[in-house]
Amino acid sequence: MQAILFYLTAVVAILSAFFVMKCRNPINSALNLVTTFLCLAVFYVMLESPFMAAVQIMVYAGAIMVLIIFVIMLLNLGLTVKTRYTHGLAAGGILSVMVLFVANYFTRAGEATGTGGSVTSELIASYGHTELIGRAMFVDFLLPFEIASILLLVAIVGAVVLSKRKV
Amino acid sequence: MITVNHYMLLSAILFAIGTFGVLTRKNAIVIFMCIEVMLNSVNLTFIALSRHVGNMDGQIFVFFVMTVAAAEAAVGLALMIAFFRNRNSIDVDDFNMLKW
Amino acid sequence: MADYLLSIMTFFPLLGILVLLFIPRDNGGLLKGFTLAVSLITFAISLPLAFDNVFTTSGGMHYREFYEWINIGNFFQMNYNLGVDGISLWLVMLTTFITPITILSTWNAVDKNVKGFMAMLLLLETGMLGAFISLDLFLFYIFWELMLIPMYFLIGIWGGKNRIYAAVKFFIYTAVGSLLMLVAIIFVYYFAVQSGVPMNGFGIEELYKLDLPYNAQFWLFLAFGFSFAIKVPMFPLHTWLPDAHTEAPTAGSVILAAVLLKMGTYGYIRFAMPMFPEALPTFIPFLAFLSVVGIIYGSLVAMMQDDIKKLVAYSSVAHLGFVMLGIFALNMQGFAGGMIQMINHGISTGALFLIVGFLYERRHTRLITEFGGVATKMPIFATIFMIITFSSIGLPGTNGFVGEFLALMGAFHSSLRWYAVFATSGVILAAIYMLWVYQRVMFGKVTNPENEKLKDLSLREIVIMLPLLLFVFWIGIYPNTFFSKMNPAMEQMLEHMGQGKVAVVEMHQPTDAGSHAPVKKHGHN
Amino acid sequence: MYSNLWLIPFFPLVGSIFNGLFGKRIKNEAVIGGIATGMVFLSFLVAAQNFFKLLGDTEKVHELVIASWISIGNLQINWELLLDPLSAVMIMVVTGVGTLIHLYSIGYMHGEEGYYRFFCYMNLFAFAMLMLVLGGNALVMFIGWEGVGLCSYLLIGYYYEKKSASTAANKAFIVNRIGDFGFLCGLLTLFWALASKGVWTLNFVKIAESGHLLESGGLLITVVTLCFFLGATGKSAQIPLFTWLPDAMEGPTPVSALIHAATMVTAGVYMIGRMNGLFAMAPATMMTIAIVGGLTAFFAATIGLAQNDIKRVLAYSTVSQLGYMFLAMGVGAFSAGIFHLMTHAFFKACLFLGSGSVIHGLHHAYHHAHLHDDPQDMRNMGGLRKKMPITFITFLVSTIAISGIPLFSGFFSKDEILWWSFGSTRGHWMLWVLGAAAAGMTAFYMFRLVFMTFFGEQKTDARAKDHIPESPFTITIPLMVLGLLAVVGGYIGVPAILGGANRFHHFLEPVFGHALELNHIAAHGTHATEYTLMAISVAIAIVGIFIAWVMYVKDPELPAKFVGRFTAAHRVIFNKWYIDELYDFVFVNPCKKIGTFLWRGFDVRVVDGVVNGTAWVIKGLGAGLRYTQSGYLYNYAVAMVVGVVVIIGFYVF
Repeated sequence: MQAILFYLTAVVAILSAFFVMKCRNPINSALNLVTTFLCLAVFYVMLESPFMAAVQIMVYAGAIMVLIIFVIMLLNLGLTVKTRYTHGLAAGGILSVMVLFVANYFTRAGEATGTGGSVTSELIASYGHTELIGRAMFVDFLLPFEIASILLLVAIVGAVVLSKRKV
Repeated sequence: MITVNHYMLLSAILFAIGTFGVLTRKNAIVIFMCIEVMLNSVNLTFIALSRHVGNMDGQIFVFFVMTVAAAEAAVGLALMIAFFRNRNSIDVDDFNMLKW
Repeated sequence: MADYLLSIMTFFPLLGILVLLFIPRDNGGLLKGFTLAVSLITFAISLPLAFDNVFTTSGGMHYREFYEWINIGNFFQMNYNLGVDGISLWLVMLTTFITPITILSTWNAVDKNVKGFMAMLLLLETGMLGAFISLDLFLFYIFWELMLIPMYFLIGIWGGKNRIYAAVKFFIYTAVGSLLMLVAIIFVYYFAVQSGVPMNGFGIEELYKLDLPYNAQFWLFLAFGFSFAIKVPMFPLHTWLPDAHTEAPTAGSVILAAVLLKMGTYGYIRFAMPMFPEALPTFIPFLAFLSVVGIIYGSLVAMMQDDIKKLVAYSSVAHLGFVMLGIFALNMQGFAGGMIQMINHGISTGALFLIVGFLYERRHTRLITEFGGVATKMPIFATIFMIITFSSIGLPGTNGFVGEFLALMGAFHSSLRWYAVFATSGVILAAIYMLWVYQRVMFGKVTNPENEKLKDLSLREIVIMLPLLLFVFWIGIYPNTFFSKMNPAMEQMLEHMGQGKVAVVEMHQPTDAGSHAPVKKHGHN
Repeated sequence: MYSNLWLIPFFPLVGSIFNGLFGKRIKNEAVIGGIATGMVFLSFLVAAQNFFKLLGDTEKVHELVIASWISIGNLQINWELLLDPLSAVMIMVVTGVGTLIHLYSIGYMHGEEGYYRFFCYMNLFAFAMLMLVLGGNALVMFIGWEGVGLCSYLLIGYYYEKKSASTAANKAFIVNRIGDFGFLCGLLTLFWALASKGVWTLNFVKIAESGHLLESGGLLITVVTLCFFLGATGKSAQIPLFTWLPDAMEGPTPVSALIHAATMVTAGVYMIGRMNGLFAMAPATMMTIAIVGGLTAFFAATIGLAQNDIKRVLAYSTVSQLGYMFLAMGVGAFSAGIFHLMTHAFFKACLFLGSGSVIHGLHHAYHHAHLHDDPQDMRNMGGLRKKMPITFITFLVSTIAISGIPLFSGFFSKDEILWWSFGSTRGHWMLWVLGAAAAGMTAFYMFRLVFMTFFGEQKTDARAKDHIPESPFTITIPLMVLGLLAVVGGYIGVPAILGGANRFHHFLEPVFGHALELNHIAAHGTHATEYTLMAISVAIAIVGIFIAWVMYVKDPELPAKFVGRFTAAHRVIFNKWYIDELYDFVFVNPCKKIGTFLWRGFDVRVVDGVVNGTAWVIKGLGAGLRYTQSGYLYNYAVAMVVGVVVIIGFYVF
């Protein structure tokens, strides 16, 4: 049963990713991107990490996509697309196939070792996924967390400086 | 039964599509979105493996990927707006100010 | 005072430059006068060297100065190690003797930024002097590179039409060579340290005592030899010389011909040959062949030149072929011939370039076809030019002959007998091209109207030529003043090379003339 | 006793330096000429004093070391002079004939603008020749050897405005230089050979002593002597290298007389005489010398038949007479060779000076009549015996002497040579035939010259016909003295067979005797054969004179008819067998072509090609790399992805 769900969402994800890349009009590709994010959220749920799915939807689908659509609307890009909207198809195609092949082979090569980790599905069920993430984030990865916050600050300042008309 | 390899294959496909998009599209925003697709495929791998391995590091890392993606989105879009203002187009071919 | 003489002599021109900078730029006369004074004082400082006959007795280094300079534990050590012996004595004197003459010769030849020109000349003199007296390999390398810079500017700024090409070519050609040498120097030092020999610096004495394995010596000699061969210039690597000479101003090409070319040959004698004696037998036939080819090739090509300066440049390729042939003969006569020919070449070719300079100053052209019948208009110039032509051909009684004859005699004695026979043909070719150019320039009727108003040499120009003529005849008629100071040093050098397991052709004077003295030990190849 | 030997070369040197430096200012011809001639005369006096002292002295060889020249290690060469009978004879000839010619040229060169320059060079020549003759070791001789080459270059190129003069001067010096190449090679090989035997010397006396170290007849001694002989051919204008002498007539006539007749060209003969010890030990070389000498004698005589320029005829006769001297040296008749050298110096100098006075007279006449005919061309001379009686008489006497008519000097020396070429152990009858034929031709063309210039009706231009004066006394006195010597000169060497004491031969005995005995060279044959040969040679000479008389006096059209019938032969002879063109074709032009090829082709294209090539390659590389920075974003993206793929791929596979 779970397998059917997996394959279904996988197909939807791949198709929507493909259309993100294929549609001529950026709005359509933006919407397709949203569907991709949703599919991914479903995958996260299947992987017993519901918190991640929620965060995924909130951050990606909610924040970033809205920002992108906002920018598309702001710049009124819709119809101005020129006839030839792609270039270097041959090179891009070959390269992406090679990337696919390499990435796939890469994952195949090594056997995913280290299965004996402490976090098992029963543990998640007992404590709840959010608590586990919270514990991990604020205990083991506290410093990276702080650095991430600084990164965001920098990004904000950068965005402001770049988009102001005259400093 | 769904194993880790399935997820790996799926994210590889997504990643490849994202690369293809980045390499071939001329519209900056669409390139931007394809990059997002690539990032998400990586997130998927992270989580799949973290579940498969059984510790939380993978998922934490996904958080950091997301922060980076957000920061990048902010700055990237600001750039595009600035760029659009003086070149009146978002076409990648017009970005050739870097010529030596 | 005596033990600081060398340092004072070398760095006095630098002091001169310092003071020169304060003289106002537009006051040309004072600039030139001051530089002339500086170079004359340097000559005066170097005079006691020439008259001190300690050289006639012992062949070793004199006027030694030794101070520790850079010392990084046993990893790298270099010291300020100066000294002069019979071999480098006359080259030092030649440098200090030629520089005042060159400065005097550019009295009104150079007008744009005279200060820079004069500073370059003095810097060049310091470089040359330093190179001749430094006994530390690294110090030698520093002065060797220092010389390139002023020469590059002399050709590059005050040169002829395509001076940039010539200057760049000159610089890169020599730099490539010297970089190879740098690698070799470092390898030698590293090899010495690594094989546990206590080395304090790059002093030549220690390096001579080093006993490197044969194939190391082979490659090191190749590196040193290649770099010096460019400078000499030996046959295939000579193409920078004609370009550098035709584009260089008169003063530049006089110094280039008189002293800079001797760096190569001096390098062979001082560094390449004594440090790697075992590699000598394998290289000598090849290098001797190159020098003989250089002689014949240089003369043949010189014959067909239409530009006098290029002709003289190719002729110096031929002259230096004799020098190298003499040195590679590895016996007393060959060495003496090579050494004295170096000085002769400095004098006669330097004088030839001055003569071309006089013509260039008057007519601003160097093409032979432009001249003709100059002898009728400039008789004094004609006589001086004739004497110098015959000195460069090597007429007996002038300096050229002594050098060439001894070099050939030396070559005849060693295993290079057949090379010497072909080299002797160079004597004919030299006569052909020199006399042919002399005839086309000086004899015949005055065809070109501009030659009508040529005025003869001014007093200044005669004063320049007189000392050179003096030495042309002095070396020709009584060269012993020079040989007496060279002999001990050369004997010592040959013995050293002799010990290097090279069967040098020893000449032993038989006790009584009649008896059949044991036949000489032939070179083993 | 002989300490003042060094004065002999010293005087002319002082004269030359004085004239060279102050001549231009003095301007007065008499003073310049006087000093120059005086200096040579002084050295003549010293030479005579030494000569007569040596005559009486028992010890024949004297060496005088002036100073050390080169001393390196165990090589010791110094400035040293050597006086022995051979060099005594030579210094007498050089200074004697030299003084007369200097006196002659005071009058002859009157009015020339480079007057001081001429005498400066003439004195310098005298100095160089005396150094050559008195040289104690091979190097000092070599200084004189090249010094005379230099002076002949300067004097031939005296009229340097004339392009032909300067080209002739160049040619002379370069051909001499080729000879010097041979001399140098011989010198070096000799020195190396002796040094390998332990004897370190270039001194002639020591060379003679240690000659036995080299095994006689061996390859080494032959190579050494052949090289020296090449040097001699260069200097004395023998077969391979004689082309420069006829062109050397461009110089003023006294120059031709002194340098190209009496002294310089005999240097080669003297050198062989000086090293007779070595030459005697190499029969192969002696034979080559004899053959080359004989061929040159015959060959030059044929060319002399057809020349019209008075000085060219004399030049070819000099080459031919030198051929005789080398023939003598080749067959071992050293003293006869030197004797012929001496007599030849007298009558050839007289002939040249006589021709000079004729040219001077004609030049004066043409100048007077403002004509520009060639004063040297015999075709517009004739009947001058009435106009220039003294010149005529001296000229006639010398012509008789050179033709080998008995009672005159030429006969004794030439006949001695012919006899030795037949009778000597090293001789061969073919050589005698060559010599005799050459003698006949010499008689013919010499008398042709006399008849064309002095007999027959006057062919000079009408206007200038009666303005030909007899030359002033400064010219005629030397002519008379030389004419006298041409006649008397022979008597000091009258051969034993004609009842003479042959004092000349005995005088030179100490120099040549030892070598001849050691290698047992001698001329033997019955008196009868000697007489018959002598008679034959005199008969040939008289026949030659008779033919000349018939063709040029009795019936002047005959030569034209002759030329008509043998046009081809005449043209070949007239153009000097096309030797000059041959040398140009074989040596000169190829040298030039090789030179240009090496320069344009090799130097510029190959070597510079390599150098500029590397520069071009590097520049090309730079330009190529520049395109990678195209500025388009996607190029960079592609590059990045390629990088990623390659790296991961590398690790995975």
